[in-house]
Amino acid sequence: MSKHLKLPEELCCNPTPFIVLTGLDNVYNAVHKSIWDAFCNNRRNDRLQIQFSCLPGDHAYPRSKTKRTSYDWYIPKGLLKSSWMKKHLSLLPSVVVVFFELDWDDPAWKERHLACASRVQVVRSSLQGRTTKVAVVLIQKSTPLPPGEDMVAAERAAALCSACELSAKSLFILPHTDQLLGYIIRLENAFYELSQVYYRTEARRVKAHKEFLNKTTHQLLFPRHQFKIGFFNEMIQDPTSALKHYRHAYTHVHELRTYESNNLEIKLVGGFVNYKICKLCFLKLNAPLDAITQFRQHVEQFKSMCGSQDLLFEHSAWLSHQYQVFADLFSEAISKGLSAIQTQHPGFYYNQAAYYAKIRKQCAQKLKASLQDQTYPSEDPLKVEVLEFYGQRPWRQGQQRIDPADHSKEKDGIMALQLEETKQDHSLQIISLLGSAISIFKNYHCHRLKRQLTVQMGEEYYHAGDYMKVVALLTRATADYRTGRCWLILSKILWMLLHCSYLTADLESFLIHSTQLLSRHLSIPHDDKITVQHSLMNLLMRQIPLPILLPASFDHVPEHHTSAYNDAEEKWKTLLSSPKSFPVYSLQVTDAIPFVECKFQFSKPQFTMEEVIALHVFTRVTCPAPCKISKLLVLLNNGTELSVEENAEKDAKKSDLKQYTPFEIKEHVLKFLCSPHEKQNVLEVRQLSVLLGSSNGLSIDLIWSDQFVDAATDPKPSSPFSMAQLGGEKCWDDISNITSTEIVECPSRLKVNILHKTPAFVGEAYAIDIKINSSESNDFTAENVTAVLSLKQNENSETEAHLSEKCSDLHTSKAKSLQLALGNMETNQTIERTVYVQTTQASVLHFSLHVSYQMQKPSELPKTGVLTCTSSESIDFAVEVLTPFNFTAHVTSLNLDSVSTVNQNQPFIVLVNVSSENFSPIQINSFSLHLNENDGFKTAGEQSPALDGKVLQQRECAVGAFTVLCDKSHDPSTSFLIGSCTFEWSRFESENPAQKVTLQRKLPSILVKSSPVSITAAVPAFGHLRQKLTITYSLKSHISEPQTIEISCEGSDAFMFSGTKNSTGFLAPGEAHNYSYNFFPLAIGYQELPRFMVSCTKHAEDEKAAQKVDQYPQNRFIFVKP
Amino acid sequence: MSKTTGRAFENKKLVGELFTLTYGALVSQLIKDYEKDEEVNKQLDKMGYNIGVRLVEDFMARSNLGKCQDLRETADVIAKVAFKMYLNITPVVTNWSLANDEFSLILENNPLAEFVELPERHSDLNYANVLCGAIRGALEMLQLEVETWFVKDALKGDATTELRVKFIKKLTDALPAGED
Amino acid sequence: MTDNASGVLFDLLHSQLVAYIYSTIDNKNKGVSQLESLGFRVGVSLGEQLTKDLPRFRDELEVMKFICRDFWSSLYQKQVDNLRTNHQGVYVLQDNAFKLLTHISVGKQYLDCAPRYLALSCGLIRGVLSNLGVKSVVTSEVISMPSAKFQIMVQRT
Amino acid sequence: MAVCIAVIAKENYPLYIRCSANVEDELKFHFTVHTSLDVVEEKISSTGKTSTARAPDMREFYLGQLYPSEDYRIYGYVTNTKVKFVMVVEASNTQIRDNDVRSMFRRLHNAYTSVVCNPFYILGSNISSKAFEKVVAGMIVDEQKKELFT
Repeated sequence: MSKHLKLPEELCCNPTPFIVLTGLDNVYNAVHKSIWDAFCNNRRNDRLQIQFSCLPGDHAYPRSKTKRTSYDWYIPKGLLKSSWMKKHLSLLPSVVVVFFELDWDDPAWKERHLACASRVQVVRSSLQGRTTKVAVVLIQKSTPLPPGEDMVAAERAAALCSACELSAKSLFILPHTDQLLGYIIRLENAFYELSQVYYRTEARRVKAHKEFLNKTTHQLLFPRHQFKIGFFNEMIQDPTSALKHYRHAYTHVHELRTYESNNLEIKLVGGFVNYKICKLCFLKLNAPLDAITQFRQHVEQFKSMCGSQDLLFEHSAWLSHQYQVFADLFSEAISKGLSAIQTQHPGFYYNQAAYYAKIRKQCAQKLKASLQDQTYPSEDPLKVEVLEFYGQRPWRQGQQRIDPADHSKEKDGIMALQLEETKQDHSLQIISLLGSAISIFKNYHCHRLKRQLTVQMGEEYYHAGDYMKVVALLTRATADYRTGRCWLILSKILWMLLHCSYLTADLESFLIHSTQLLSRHLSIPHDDKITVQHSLMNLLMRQIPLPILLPASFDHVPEHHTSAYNDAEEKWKTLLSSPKSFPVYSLQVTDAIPFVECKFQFSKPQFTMEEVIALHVFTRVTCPAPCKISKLLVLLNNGTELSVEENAEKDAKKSDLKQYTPFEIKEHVLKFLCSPHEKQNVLEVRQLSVLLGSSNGLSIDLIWSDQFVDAATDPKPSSPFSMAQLGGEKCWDDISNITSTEIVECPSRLKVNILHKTPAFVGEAYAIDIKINSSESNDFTAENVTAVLSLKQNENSETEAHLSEKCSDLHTSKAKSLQLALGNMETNQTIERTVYVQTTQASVLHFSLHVSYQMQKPSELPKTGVLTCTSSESIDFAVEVLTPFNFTAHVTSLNLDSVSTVNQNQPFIVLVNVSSENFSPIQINSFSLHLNENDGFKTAGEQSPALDGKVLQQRECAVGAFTVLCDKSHDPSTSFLIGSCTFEWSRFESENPAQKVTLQRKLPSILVKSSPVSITAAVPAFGHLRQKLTITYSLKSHISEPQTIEISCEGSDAFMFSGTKNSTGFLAPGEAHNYSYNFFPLAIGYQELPRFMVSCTKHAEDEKAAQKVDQYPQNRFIFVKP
Repeated sequence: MSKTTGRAFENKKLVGELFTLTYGALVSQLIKDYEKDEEVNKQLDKMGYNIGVRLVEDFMARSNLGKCQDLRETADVIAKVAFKMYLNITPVVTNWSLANDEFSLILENNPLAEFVELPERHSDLNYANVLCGAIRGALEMLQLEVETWFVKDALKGDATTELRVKFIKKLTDALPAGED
Repeated sequence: MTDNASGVLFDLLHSQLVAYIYSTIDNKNKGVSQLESLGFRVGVSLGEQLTKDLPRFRDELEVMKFICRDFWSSLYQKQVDNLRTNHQGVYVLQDNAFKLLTHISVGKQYLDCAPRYLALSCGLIRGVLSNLGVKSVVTSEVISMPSAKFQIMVQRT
Repeated sequence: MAVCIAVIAKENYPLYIRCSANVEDELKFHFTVHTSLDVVEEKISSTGKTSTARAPDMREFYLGQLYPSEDYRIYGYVTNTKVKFVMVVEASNTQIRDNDVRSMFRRLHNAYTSVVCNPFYILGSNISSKAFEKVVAGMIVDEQKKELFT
């Protein structure tokens, strides 16, 4: 920044009251030193804003001009004196304090107080014509008494005041005690008061001039005065009124008539005032919006005031500076707690500053050309010891006329400025401005804006000739614009990048960026693209690339640039000629847009293992000229690598890799087989890479990986399409990637059928025949065929079932599943196996049969040998298990009426009933009873023919009757199990003898009553009316004791009878008696015989035991025929 | 969910839009499936025929019109009633042949093509060919055999869209079943 | 039966479309997915059309409500009868008399061919949603004609 | 009238950019459009929160002016489908009011909708529709661009 445009620091600093302390000897006098230090050292913020300085008592202050009585003949020579602010800040004090050591009780009071007075005099005289306040401070050793008590003090103080012509208010006592700081602060406040008074009067004085001014001649004075007032108000720390006056000043500046010669002066001062206004708004009055609007107007009003065409650069330099300064203020305000927003923050202003800096540079560059052979004027028109007015030209100070007096001087001056300008390092300024802008944008979610600035920065570095930096910066920027698909921008950046990569001979960056710049998306003139491609191709063949030139439109080449080309060529030469071999540079396509494009599709969504999998790879190049691809490599998720080599002449199809004509779609079909362990897997493309260049030269590997999904909104993969269908021409976009396919087993070519005659019966060894027939085509051997039959039982079912291959060892086996290794099978060979299952309960058994095998096949691909593929199938089937027949058994009396109680020793009948519900006939091979002898059950008399050998067809039933008696006496209340019976049965005419099944069943239980005597009678089936029939009741004793028996036979209407009606007898153990009766039926039909009753009394020692038991014969009825 | 209706939509128009858009989807599908535009045209015509065949019944139900006396009347009914009813436009009937057996329907704007811009590579496509089929099918149900084709198509840069209908013969035999 | 004339026209076109698609493809599910993606494309367009005059949606639920009311009523002349959500991105829309089913005979016997008449609509919904920034999977279910259930599963990424 | 009009896809890449014929470096506007997205995104993201005390107009498509620039005014508009329209107007051009901009955007929006409805339009691809071009052409100024500082 040329310094004459910069804001002077006297403007930028915070104006503070200026106060001078005299009479302090800081060097030799410790006391004074401590006082001085107390004033100016470690002033914390709570202390007042004061500028102290310590001067000798006889210091000469700036002389005051003789006050003019009227302005009539006064013509101001400029707007703002460059000395004025400095003067009031650091030269002309508002207060001068005279320090003097004098105690009230000083012995030499008389002389001393006069000396003091003279000191004051000296000061006064040096402030001739100033309204500067003078104050006296007496440094005293002793602490003063409270006022009013020390008469001497009062009286002497008065004396001193009069001697010094000092008002009592201006006389201070500074007892030098330990509370020094306290006293100092009090003094400070007092001084501050005085200074305020001073500056107020000053301000008022300046204001007073107004009356004398007239608009014609004194225009310049209006802004000047307002500025001064504003400034004084700042001194007083009264920002509000300061702002008011600065605003006035600002408007006045604008009222000034401007012409080329005063253009700069006005702009500069205008800038000053604007600065003051913005600063106050931002930092003192917390009115950021006012500041911003003020600045906006400021720029608006001055933007067009560009002054002389020869000094255009100056204007933009000034503008740039205005922005920068404002941005600085803005940032300062923010650092002080102001909060900015995304769309209103310093970043924008720094950016604008940079923008004008650029324009300035452009102007400067235009100048350069014109100033080629100009020399700097002999006597420097810019040289001047002091410039009286801000913004005036050194060679014509104080002149206020429209056209410069001395034209040659003017020319020299301007040229001097121009030459100065050309020396400036503009890029550096621009870069730093951009830098600050970027750092601010970062904080306000403006990454895109930030990016743009980064790019601009890069360009600036380019102009500065720092090509490395360019590459570094721009490379970072590319990503955003690629993802944002801002092709135009990206083209420009990449071009620049490539250009710089060339100049810096940055091999990798050159390769990477050229591959992208050649992409169809990026638009640079066709010829340039051709050049780029040539360069790339050269490079791949390890030859020097052609120089990459930027578009003519682009800002003209810096002078050091031409040389750069030559250096570059050298660099390349050395780099490429070096013996070292270069790595393969790889480029992830996810973060690049190369000129090679790839898509691929599996031809089917599903392949069987024996099938040849076809992966179609579509590629095309979008570079302007034909080019070649040396290798195409696909990596699958199972690790398989498939490649298409350029130099693979064995396959005609592959050789066409060689040449790609632009935009022609090439299809490579990669055929391959997958290994057996791939079954039921999803096969997908993991990575595809295209190798450009040669292994001996240089090469780039373009890598497509992770997601291949197109940007299309519809995620669904569309149906695969064939080149045939599109007849060669088809828009590339219609091809969509199908990156995965499923590998499944080959379909099984074994015929499996299962034969069994359901239902199965409980307990039998049920045969299941498995019949497998191989129909595998053109006599391949189905190798190690295995069939696994397994019972599918839900764990909670308690049905006890198990399998075996031999029914003999069924009972031992507990197998729930059987594996049958069937070995190899030739085509059309058939294997049969029988498996037996046995279960103990009626239920339904579910089976699954899984047959699997392998086979070796010569693949359909040449030179791939045989491949092993497996196939399998499983069949589920169910078997119903039934009980073979229903078994029932019950007890009846001899004449077959069913009973639940039997008498001891009295025979009864057990009926066994077997019935079959099933359609398959069943043979009962043998049947046997097992009576419960321990409880005294035994067979009685002859048995009915057993069930042996009976064959039951469906719904047939067989009955066996067995007479049984129980000869043991039992507790009549509990029932006893008669016994059990066992069947041995088999399916009728079952060829398999081993399939006999034995089955045991329980017989019912009954109650058994014991009796002392048994009565039996042979009663005929019927009698005839009035025909005698004889019935003999035979009594038999069953007990070991003798017993008395009374028999009786009651008469009845239906019969007449003869025989003992009543008799008492004696029955010895085991003895039997017979009583015969002759009955004559008198009525017909079913009649009750005259009741025969026996009551027997056991003979026992004690009477109690002798109980009486009544008994009746079993059958007491008879049918009487007429 | 609450039953308060959202903003009022002109359902008729929107159903029309749904129709237009769906038709568009259909056409682009056909273009995917067939190489030649001619085949696409054929397909569209066929579908149009099927639609026409079924539409007649609905048409009769809505507009209880008697039998038309002559082709001129038929033409008017097609233009003023049918097109109005289903596509909400009224084409102009004109360009009668001397024999009065051939006329044109001029569609100043074609609802089917509301948003369509034909790509160059489909210059042979008769985008709205379904209309031809529909008319043919419908008339066939009324024992009129006709031919219909596009003479002009706004999509191809013509000022208007012109549909030509040519009467072939009266069908006496029983209605042919719509080819499915 | 469908109420307005253009409605009839659409029904006829739709059934022609379904018929055509099924005539071209080999297996059923493919037909459904084809119709679905046709519908998607149309849905995207409709999404653009129908939301042109509505205020910007704040959230997903507003979008769903839009589907159930404006979208539905403008396409099928009625609102969805019931919208349920598990607040984890699953929404179930129920239409007790879905227009495109009303002309297929009511009852159970044609249930198996119902999916093909809903496929397009599934696509429509998915299309609209995706255009409104809600990526989803839309499936349909018919228990008894003509009522249809559409399930929207939002894909959170 | 606008000097530059752009349509940005929901994924934030340009579907269409058209600058006034006599703009000397189109690139600048590509940058302008691109950078304006920063602000657009910010504004959109704040829409979600409107359920709080935010003003209802946050639900309007029209986003108003995006960010300050010396010599241009940049307006933004976002549809329910998150498609953005950006319009650049010369700052000097004062006769154009907020409402004019609104209605211009509205017309753009309609035109864009028809583009999407064209069955031959591939979703997400650049806009090359003649109809659309025509609408845009009606909004772009072609009067000579002013020199700086004059």
